[in-house]
Amino acid sequence: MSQKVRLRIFWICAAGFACIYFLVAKNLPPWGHYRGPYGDVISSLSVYERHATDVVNAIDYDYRGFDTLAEEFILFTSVLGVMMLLRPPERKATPSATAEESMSPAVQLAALPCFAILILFGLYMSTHGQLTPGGGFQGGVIIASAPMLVYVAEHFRAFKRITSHPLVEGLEAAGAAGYAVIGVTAFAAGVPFLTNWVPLGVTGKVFSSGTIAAISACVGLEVATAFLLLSYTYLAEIIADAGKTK
Amino acid sequence: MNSVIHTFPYLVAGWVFLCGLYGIVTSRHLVHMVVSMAVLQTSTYILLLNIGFRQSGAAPVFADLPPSTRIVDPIVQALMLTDIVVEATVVALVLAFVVKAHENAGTLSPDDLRMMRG
Amino acid sequence: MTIFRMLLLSLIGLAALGVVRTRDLVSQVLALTFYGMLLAVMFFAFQAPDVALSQIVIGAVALPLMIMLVLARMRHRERTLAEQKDGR
Amino acid sequence: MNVWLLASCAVGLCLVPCAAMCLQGSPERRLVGLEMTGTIVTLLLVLLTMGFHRPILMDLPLTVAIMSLAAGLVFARFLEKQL
Repeated sequence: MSQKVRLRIFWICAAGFACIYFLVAKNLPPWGHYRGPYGDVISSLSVYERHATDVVNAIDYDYRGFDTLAEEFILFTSVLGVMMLLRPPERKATPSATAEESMSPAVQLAALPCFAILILFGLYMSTHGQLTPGGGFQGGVIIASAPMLVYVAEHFRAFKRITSHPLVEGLEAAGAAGYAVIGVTAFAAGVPFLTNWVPLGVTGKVFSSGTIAAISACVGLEVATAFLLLSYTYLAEIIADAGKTK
Repeated sequence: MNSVIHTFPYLVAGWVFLCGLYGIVTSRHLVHMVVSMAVLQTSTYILLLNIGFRQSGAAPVFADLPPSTRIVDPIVQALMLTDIVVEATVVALVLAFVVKAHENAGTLSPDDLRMMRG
Repeated sequence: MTIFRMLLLSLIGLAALGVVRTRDLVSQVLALTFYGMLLAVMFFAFQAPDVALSQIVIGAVALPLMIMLVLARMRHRERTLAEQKDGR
Repeated sequence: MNVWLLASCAVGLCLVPCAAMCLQGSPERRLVGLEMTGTIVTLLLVLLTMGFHRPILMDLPLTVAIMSLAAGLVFARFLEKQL
């Protein structure tokens, strides 16, 4: 099929879609006047029932926790898939000091405090998800972006030492398993899977809202290590060659 | 004017969807196609967000609000949170396929990729 | 405020078209980052701070970064292949 | 509508030239536009937070500030060395 024919078919379909979509959009509830009842119910319940002030995270890690468990395993599986597809080539890399060039001292000076701040901020994000906007997913990505700064400011070897450590893979598995294990511990208390059975604490404190905080921290661990593994897998070939050539 | 405002946000979602689709149809490089796919997926966020939005509703964080305040719908926001993370993982996996296709076929134009034909 | 929100939405519509119409890949990644940033502002203005946060970290940083890494890997491979060809 | 929101509308208009920078031209030009966007978005989010009277949401501009610095460094490095 040539480009022209394909584009023509696209325009016809797009026109049809636009007509139908316009009719649908006109009949949706007018913008700004949503009437759905579930949001009101949950927002009036979550502070009393779960002692969590961030309703979105209370939904994600508690009311809809089983869904999020599946979502976390989607992440786990896709990282597994990427690592299997792009397995680093077996090369005997002999790293030589000359091949590694770091950036200018100015960049290093900017990057290293930034590294510390990113990790600290990521930890804060993933442990305060039940109180303020944030949570495991966001905190995890923030933590995982810190080693990229090492890659930028320092040399490949430092980045490789951080990201290809066997501990990273273990931590990823631990993060993914931790969520399910927290769900299973509910059985010990004699309640169904993923029930929030831990004492809920005082609303507004860090150690409140029971399993929501624990699950958020587990997800943070999983996401951080998953993105570390992803970035290492994508960069593995460049890193291997950088040690070899020159 | 009022009726325009009442449907315009939904129409933007449809517009972004069509933009992403246009990018996918006309793309000549698989990475371009992946980026277009990411744009296409953002249309769902815009639609969900605008459906759950309420005029003069506050953000659903009660840390500094009395619990009876009128807030926007938190359920669609939880859905969007899931959607965003899944988008990232899908893009990661698709990019791995793209790298593999590049290594095996040497080209990334969808028209030249013989191995994609059945 | 409604007018501000509508302007943001129009800007997003424009930016989406701009991202899709860019053919150079590196430029497109940067345009995608801008688009992600814009979406984050929109989410915040529409009272969805959680979603805005994840859009900032994923849509405006992680996603472009992954695409950038893949582009770097493919360029690197092409370059080493070319070098090998020259060496022979 | 209070004075913070009015100010945020004015700052929001500054995103239009950023869009002009980011959506056309060479990669270097776009990167400059992107850095500018990071700064403006930080300011915009601070103003909106104040305008909504929700100081608890101040985490977001903080995130944008940190992440846009980090992302800017990484992008600059990749543009220079790898691409």
